[in-house]
Amino acid sequence: METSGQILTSALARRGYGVVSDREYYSNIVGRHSYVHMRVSARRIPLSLTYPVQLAGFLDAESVFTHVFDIGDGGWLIYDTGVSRTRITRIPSMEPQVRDRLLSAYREAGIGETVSDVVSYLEKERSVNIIGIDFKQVLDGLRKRYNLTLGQAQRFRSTIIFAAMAGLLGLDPDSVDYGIERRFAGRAKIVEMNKFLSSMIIEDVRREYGSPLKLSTPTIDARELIIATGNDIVGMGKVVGGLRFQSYYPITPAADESTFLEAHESLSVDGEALGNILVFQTEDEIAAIASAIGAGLAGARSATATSGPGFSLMVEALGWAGMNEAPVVITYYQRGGPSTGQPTRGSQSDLLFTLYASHGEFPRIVLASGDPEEAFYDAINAMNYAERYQLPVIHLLDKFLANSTFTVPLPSWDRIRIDRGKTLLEAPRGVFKRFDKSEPISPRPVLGSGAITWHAGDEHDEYGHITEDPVNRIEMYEKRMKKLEIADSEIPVEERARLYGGGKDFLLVGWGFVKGAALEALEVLRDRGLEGAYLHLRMFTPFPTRFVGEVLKGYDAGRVIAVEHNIMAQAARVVAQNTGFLVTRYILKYTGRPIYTMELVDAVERIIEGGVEKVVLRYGE
Amino acid sequence: METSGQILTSALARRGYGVVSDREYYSNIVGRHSYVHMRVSARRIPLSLTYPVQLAGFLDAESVFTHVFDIGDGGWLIYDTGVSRTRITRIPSMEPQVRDRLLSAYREAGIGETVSDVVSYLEKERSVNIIGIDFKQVLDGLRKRYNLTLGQAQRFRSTIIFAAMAGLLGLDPDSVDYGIERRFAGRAKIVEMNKFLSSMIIEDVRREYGSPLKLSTPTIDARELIIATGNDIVGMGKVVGGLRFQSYYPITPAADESTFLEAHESLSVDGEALGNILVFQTEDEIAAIASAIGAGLAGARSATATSGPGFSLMVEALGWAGMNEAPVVITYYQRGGPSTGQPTRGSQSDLLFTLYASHGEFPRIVLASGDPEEAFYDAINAMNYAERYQLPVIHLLDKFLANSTFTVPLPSWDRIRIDRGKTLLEAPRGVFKRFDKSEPISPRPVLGSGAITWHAGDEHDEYGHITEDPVNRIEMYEKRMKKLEIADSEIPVEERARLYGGGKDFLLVGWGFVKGAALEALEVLRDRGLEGAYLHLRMFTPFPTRFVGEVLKGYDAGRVIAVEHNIMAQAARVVAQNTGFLVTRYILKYTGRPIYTMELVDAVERIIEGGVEKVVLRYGE
Amino acid sequence: MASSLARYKTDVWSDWCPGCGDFGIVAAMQKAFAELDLDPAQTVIVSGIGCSSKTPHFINANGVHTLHGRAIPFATGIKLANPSLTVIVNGGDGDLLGIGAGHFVAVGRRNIDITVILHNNQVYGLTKGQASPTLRRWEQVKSLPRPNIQDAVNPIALAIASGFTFVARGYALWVDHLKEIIKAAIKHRGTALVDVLQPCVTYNNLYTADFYKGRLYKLEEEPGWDPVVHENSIEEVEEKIARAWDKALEWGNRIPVGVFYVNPHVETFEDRIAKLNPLYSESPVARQPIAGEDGRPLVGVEEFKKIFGKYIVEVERK
Amino acid sequence: MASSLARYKTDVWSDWCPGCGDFGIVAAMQKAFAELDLDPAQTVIVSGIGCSSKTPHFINANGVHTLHGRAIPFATGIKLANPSLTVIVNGGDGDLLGIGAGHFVAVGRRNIDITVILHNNQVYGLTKGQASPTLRRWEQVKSLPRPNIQDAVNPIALAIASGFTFVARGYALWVDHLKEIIKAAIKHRGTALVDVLQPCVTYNNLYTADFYKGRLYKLEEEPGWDPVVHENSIEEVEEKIARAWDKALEWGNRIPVGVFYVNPHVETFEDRIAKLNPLYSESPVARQPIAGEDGRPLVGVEEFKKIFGKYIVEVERK
Ligand SMILES: Cc1ncc(C[n+]2csc(CCOP(=O)(O)OP(=O)(O)O)c2C)c(N)n1
Ligand SMILES: Cc1ncc(C[n+]2csc(CCOP(=O)(O)OP(=O)(O)O)c2C)c(N)n1
Ligand code: SF4
Ligand code: SF4
Ligand SMILES: [Mg+2]
Ligand SMILES: [Mg+2]
Repeated sequence: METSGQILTSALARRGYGVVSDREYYSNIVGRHSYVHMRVSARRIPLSLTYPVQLAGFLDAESVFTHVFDIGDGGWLIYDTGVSRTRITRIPSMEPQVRDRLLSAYREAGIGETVSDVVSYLEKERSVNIIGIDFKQVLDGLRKRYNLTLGQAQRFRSTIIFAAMAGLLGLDPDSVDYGIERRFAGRAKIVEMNKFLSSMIIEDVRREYGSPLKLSTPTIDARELIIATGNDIVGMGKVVGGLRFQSYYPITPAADESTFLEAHESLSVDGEALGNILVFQTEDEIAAIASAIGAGLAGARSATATSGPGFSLMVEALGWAGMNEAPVVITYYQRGGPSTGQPTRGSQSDLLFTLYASHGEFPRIVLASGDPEEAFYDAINAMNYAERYQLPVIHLLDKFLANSTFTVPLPSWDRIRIDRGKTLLEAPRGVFKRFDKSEPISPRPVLGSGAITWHAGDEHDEYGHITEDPVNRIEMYEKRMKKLEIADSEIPVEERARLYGGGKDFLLVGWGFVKGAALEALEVLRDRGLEGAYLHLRMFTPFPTRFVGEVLKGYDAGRVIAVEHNIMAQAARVVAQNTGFLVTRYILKYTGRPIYTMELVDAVERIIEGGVEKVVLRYGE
Repeated sequence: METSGQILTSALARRGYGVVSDREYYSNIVGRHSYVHMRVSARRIPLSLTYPVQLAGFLDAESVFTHVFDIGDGGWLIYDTGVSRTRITRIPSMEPQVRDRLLSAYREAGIGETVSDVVSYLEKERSVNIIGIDFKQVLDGLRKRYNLTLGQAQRFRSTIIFAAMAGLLGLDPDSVDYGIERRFAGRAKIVEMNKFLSSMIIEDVRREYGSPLKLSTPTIDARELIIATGNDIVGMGKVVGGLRFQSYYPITPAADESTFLEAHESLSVDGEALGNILVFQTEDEIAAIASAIGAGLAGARSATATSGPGFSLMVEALGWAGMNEAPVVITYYQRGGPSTGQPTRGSQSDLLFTLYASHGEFPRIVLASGDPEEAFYDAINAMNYAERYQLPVIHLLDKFLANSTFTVPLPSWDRIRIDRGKTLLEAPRGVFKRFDKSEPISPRPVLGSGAITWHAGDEHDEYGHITEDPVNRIEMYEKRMKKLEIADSEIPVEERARLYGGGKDFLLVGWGFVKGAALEALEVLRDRGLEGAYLHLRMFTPFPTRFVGEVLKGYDAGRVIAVEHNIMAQAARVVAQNTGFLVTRYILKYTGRPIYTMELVDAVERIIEGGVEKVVLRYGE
Repeated sequence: MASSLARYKTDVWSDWCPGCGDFGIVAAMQKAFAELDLDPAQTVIVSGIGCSSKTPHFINANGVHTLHGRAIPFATGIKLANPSLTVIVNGGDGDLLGIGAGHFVAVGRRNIDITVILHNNQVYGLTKGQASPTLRRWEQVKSLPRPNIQDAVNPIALAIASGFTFVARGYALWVDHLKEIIKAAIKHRGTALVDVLQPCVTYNNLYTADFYKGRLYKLEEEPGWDPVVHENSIEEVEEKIARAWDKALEWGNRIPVGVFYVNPHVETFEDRIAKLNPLYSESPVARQPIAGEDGRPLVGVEEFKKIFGKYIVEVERK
Repeated sequence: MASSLARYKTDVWSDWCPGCGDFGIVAAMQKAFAELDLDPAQTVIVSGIGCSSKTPHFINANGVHTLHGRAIPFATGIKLANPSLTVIVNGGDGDLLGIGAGHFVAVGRRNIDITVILHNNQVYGLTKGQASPTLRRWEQVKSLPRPNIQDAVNPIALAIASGFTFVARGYALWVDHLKEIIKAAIKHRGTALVDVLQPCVTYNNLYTADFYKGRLYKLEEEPGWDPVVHENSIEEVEEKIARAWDKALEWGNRIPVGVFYVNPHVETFEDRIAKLNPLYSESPVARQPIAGEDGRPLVGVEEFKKIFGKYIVEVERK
């Protein structure tokens, strides 16, 4: 399904449409159900997802069974008639609980056990338009024409889907060909066969059905669109921001960023290397953070990328960086926890952990991105903060953002600066007071700069030598913590929290990928007569206490709703800790699937109009 | 110095006095300055320390130099006249900062650079009574009598000190002999020489000075006193509570507990083993917690003991225990952080870390002990909670409590019960729903019980098999978190927080070893006309929100003072998060030395009467 | 006294890629269990994280699916708490030799009576095919954007250097041969390694079934091959190790499978503990009573005073 | 071109116990540095946590005193970011072979050009004398409440099994002999282990200076001893390893010190990286510019479009 999504996205972007697509998959390599959930807009870059869908294309029986209730009345369904007689009870990859639940829903809706039962239910009861295609027959034609084996032909199953969809959406064949060329660049034969097959399908579909889902003319103002996942976009930000060392240990959903960087290790422009990034696969996450800190001490901008289990192992070294005022960035992709949890599903359940991870007290910056644009700039800012304030920076993302594919306009270079603070690549020869107490932020000669410096995880003096003297202890402790106050005074509040909308009927408080759904929900609710606002939190330490406190003052407690992908309403707890404001209304989701606009809208109404205190969202398989 | 402290403590306890002694030492084996700071009471078991001291005994020049300002006017000083001419500038083991600071203080006070300068300052300016003893001469006598080498005789330096002290305190020789016998049990010759030397010194001192510091008749009502450190007492609690497996990796200040348990591995009573404890030294802390969890799954009551750096490594497995509803106790001795920090000094800077450690969300219980009695019962309760609620329990202690020696009355067995909850050592043969969802707490057959069970760090179904089904996800997530609500409703509030005193002039909010100083400060302040109260927090999750909220309602914000051994006022943040009450007054100490009563008293006065908002304490070398 | 294979099967669907070598390993384990007539309730399979670590869910015996790299320390706690259990560890090459290498070395130092089955597919399967610690330098399996620049660790050599007392290698697709090795490993008293060459059909396009075909040979079929230390003299140990090590370095056209080294003379950790604490061998700590019927602790006030006598001072007022 | 010893001394007081073997190691390092004329500003000593890990504070060169067990990965990051630095790791036996064993194995797989100096005192010194991974089974040094029940790890054997290309052993009290070994280790291109037998006068009452006296002998004085792989044939490597391994197992009445194994033919990790990325050997990543004078990134919009061309779609409205 990924291939279909990619080709459609390219084709749509080529014509100026905005696209977002979420990828949902099991922690498994082959054989479990996975799907792509897309949203297309002619007016703007979409950043959220919703149900029901208007158009569904299924490659196999399991998909039909699983998503029967996700298709809107009067929508369109494309499927393989070859699986019509398959029974839901005969899908070994379907989890027993899912099967049981679906079966009972089927019973209630009066649906039988086969794919054709499902299809006819959709057609009759839900007026869905059905496009049944005999995949085998189509592929047999292809096999004959190109002399393919059965296995080779099977790879073109997804072509049938995206072509049929393109037909229904009224996409021109050129744009689809463009998508195919992009996807299979350099593989001429595959491109040719795909083009052949897709143009045939597009024509067939168009002949028979017209273009019932024809998109309106796009009005998005962009001459170029980047098509990339959140992982890629963070990688791009790191490249622009001057990353020179990235360590990692493979983990979902973070590893894709490092693979992306590995593919761009030598920053080649017109055949010449501008620089190079060392991407280093370590033996574990402890080595990943330790080597990244080491590289930073030597003067390389350095980072590591990981997810929950990996970060849990990095906690000790995080404190070393804090104690030694060593810059390091940890790009942290949240997935479903606790423990191994739901490795390929999303969550926002690691915020409080990152704020207090590691024993003892030291300054750190924790920031979280809500959309690809924020992710790009945050990736750069994170490295700037790390070097300017000489501390570890944790850049939080969630799997929703990381593994979704977006169409993103080119960033604006005006806003981008590299700030290395008091880093000294060259320093006077000889012993140097690395931890000079005269200012909270001391000049930082790197190893090899000419200076001789010491570092120690023990409490140390200005030279980095161990001392247990209580007076030095107080001074050094306060020196380090003071940097957080400086960061608080220097980093603009607008980059740390933002209020969208000004309606007083309700205030949503959220962070990360919640942003997209929240902003769209504001609009939908406004149309329904509820004027609200969304407070988007981006930096959790130093926390923009005053600004947030001011915003909250404008609302009754009963109208302030935390919207988060966790059970504890973690960001709301951070708000309480800093402002004393106790949030008492919650919309929470922790199934690992993203918050969809329609369920958010509905939940807000239930709280504001229905007097409910907490809504736990559950849409999505 | 430790030997002196131990012998004096035994002698005093023998006569029914209460003693507490704090041990301050560098992260070093031999050669750095260390000292013992004692408090003796005839009226009750002392739980806090204060300055100035009335009686000081110094073994070497560095001690004299370091503690000159710690002795009260009119107090007593015992020292070795052999070091009289030593200069402060000639002590290599003294840290340069300490020396510089002392030198400038000396200059201000008009003290010269030698030990005799210091002594004569004390004598003349501070009317301290000086007892100079020529150690060499005394030891020469001993050498002759017992035919000792120089090195052997040196070991009796501390005898001179404790004997002289005993003399001044008016302790009878029998009690001192008792102390000697206890300390050197089984080493007859050493006992004999110690007795000989000490009785001689006691007599000399008494002859010359009388018993100027004679203690009043003890009124403490105890027929037996345990003399033990906090580490030992927790070990005793674990033994009584049924511990059967303890894993550890050496770390200060936790390791002493495991060494204590190792010495009691076979629980022998009258030569017969009641049971045995397996104490297992692992390759690292990851293996320590993993093996403890494993042993718990097999049915052994299990625990591990560690400090900050070790706990930082345990974080990932902590989440596994949470996810798998596996009982495990982590006894956590806080020391100075961050990172290696101040390994042998105390702190309370890991509270927020323990509350949120590990990615994702799961229930845990975090409790903290404030004195030896609490530590004993908490050690037992921690194991009960772990098995009853099937979750990880973190038992927080601080180095102050761990490494201080106390005289403690025997605990009361009436209060002690072993509660294994739904643990099944025997279960029906065959596949068993380990995570039965019908109740939040499911029956827990152990491995080998006859049942067949599965566990997984991934989200799982009732059998422990992996599933990513969203509905199961919600149910299991809520099942686990629900256990915290049950614990909240079952564990008595009195065991989680307690209000001491009812005065309305101020409210101190503290935890851990702060308790002793706070309770004493209440009394001192009452005498000075300020009637206050102390809110002692013992359990941080489930937090006694209602009770704490009620208490806080009784005070203006300006009268509520957080008293903690950290810089962030961590417990106060937990209070804010749960109750919305923002503490705005602070008394904090983070030098690694304990809070002394007199500085706490003074700080409270400055805040309540002087309008100061925050006082950072700094007494002690 | 073999029991039926069905006894060791669960109804959980194996979501491995069709053709994955892991199926062979599960089959060999089930057969070995059946032939040894293991009691599923007294058997515990402990795994880390990875494709391979899903193994316990497919075998009807207690399963503890732990953390990446940590199966050995979890298994250690289980076994030490109750030595009467049969404990088997399954893990990937990334799991046991990358992130878990420290525990691998440590368990060798103890010779705990567990069996470690290493699913050696030269890749990180579950995270999509990165190089694992057994992939050799300059090799490039298909997901790698560039060739591997780390050297391979040699599981056999590392196990011997770490003190494992039973070291063998099997092949996932030779199920019956592997079964015999697993049986011997389980029966061996001490820490046993079974390094299993396991084709990963999705990500490892170098070490495929085709590659192994014709290259593998059985040590036991080599004339004079005897991996067992019989006399336990230092010389014999050294000689057996040297021979095993030689075989361990063989790779390429001829790749040995079979048993490389066995030393049955090293005390197990459990025996060492029992030497210090005789009660341990009678009564596993996991099964000892700790309280009376009424919930009162076994260690009452009288026992307490005896156990901790030297910490207690009787107050004697004068 | 030797420089003066004083150049490598700091004025920090060494708070080791009087008589500790660590003093000898520092002295040998300082002498080696002087004879090699190392630039203190281009030299980095990285240590873990333990008595031994205080070493960097007493030597005038950059010092990075890290975390227990993690010196190797910190050193790895430093060296890889700037390969022109001379990087030396000092750590205890607990540090490098207990908690840090996984990194010890991993660095061998890379052959990074660093020198690892192992302070082997058979105890955990700084935490008061518990058994370390090099203490042998049933030995009981004085702080132990009962004899040690873990087997010792053999640092020489483990290093060879892990891929170290220079493996030697010295004795802390033979300062000049140790100095020569350290010099050779630093000069060697690749990962080097110097296992130093280091008496802990406070906690190790078994392996004292007295114990070592008369037992130690120098490998280089053995007739025909040649630890170097000259031709780099598989046979020669195997043979040298086998001989080194034999020597590694010697302990008791005769204990060898000197160089056990050297293979200068294995590419370093740095060379491997440079093969894939030629710029790396010219310009360490730590020293490359990343921004212009004005703080604008080196990768501007035009460079961005070229580097990430395949992610960018030019919108073509129809
Ligand atoms: C601490 C931690 N880091 C990373 C991961 C991600 N992860 C899951 S499986 C895996 C590697 C699997 O490789 P291997 O152990 O060889 O097993 P295989 O899948 O090949 O059987 C990794 C790195 C994790 N789960 N936990
Ligand atoms: C994660 C962690 N665990 C435990 C410790 C406590 N610790 C400090 S030094 C040390 C062991 C030192 O032994 P070794 O490495 O042999 O060095 P030595 O002191 O003998 O030179 C330990 C366990 C620590 N600092 N960090
Ligand atoms: S990815 Fe490889 S190891 Fe994993 S299930 Fe598929 S074939 Fe097996
Ligand atoms: S404890 Fe041992 S290793 Fe540590 S300084 Fe003292 S003698 Fe040296
Ligand atoms: Mg693998
Ligand atoms: Mg050591």
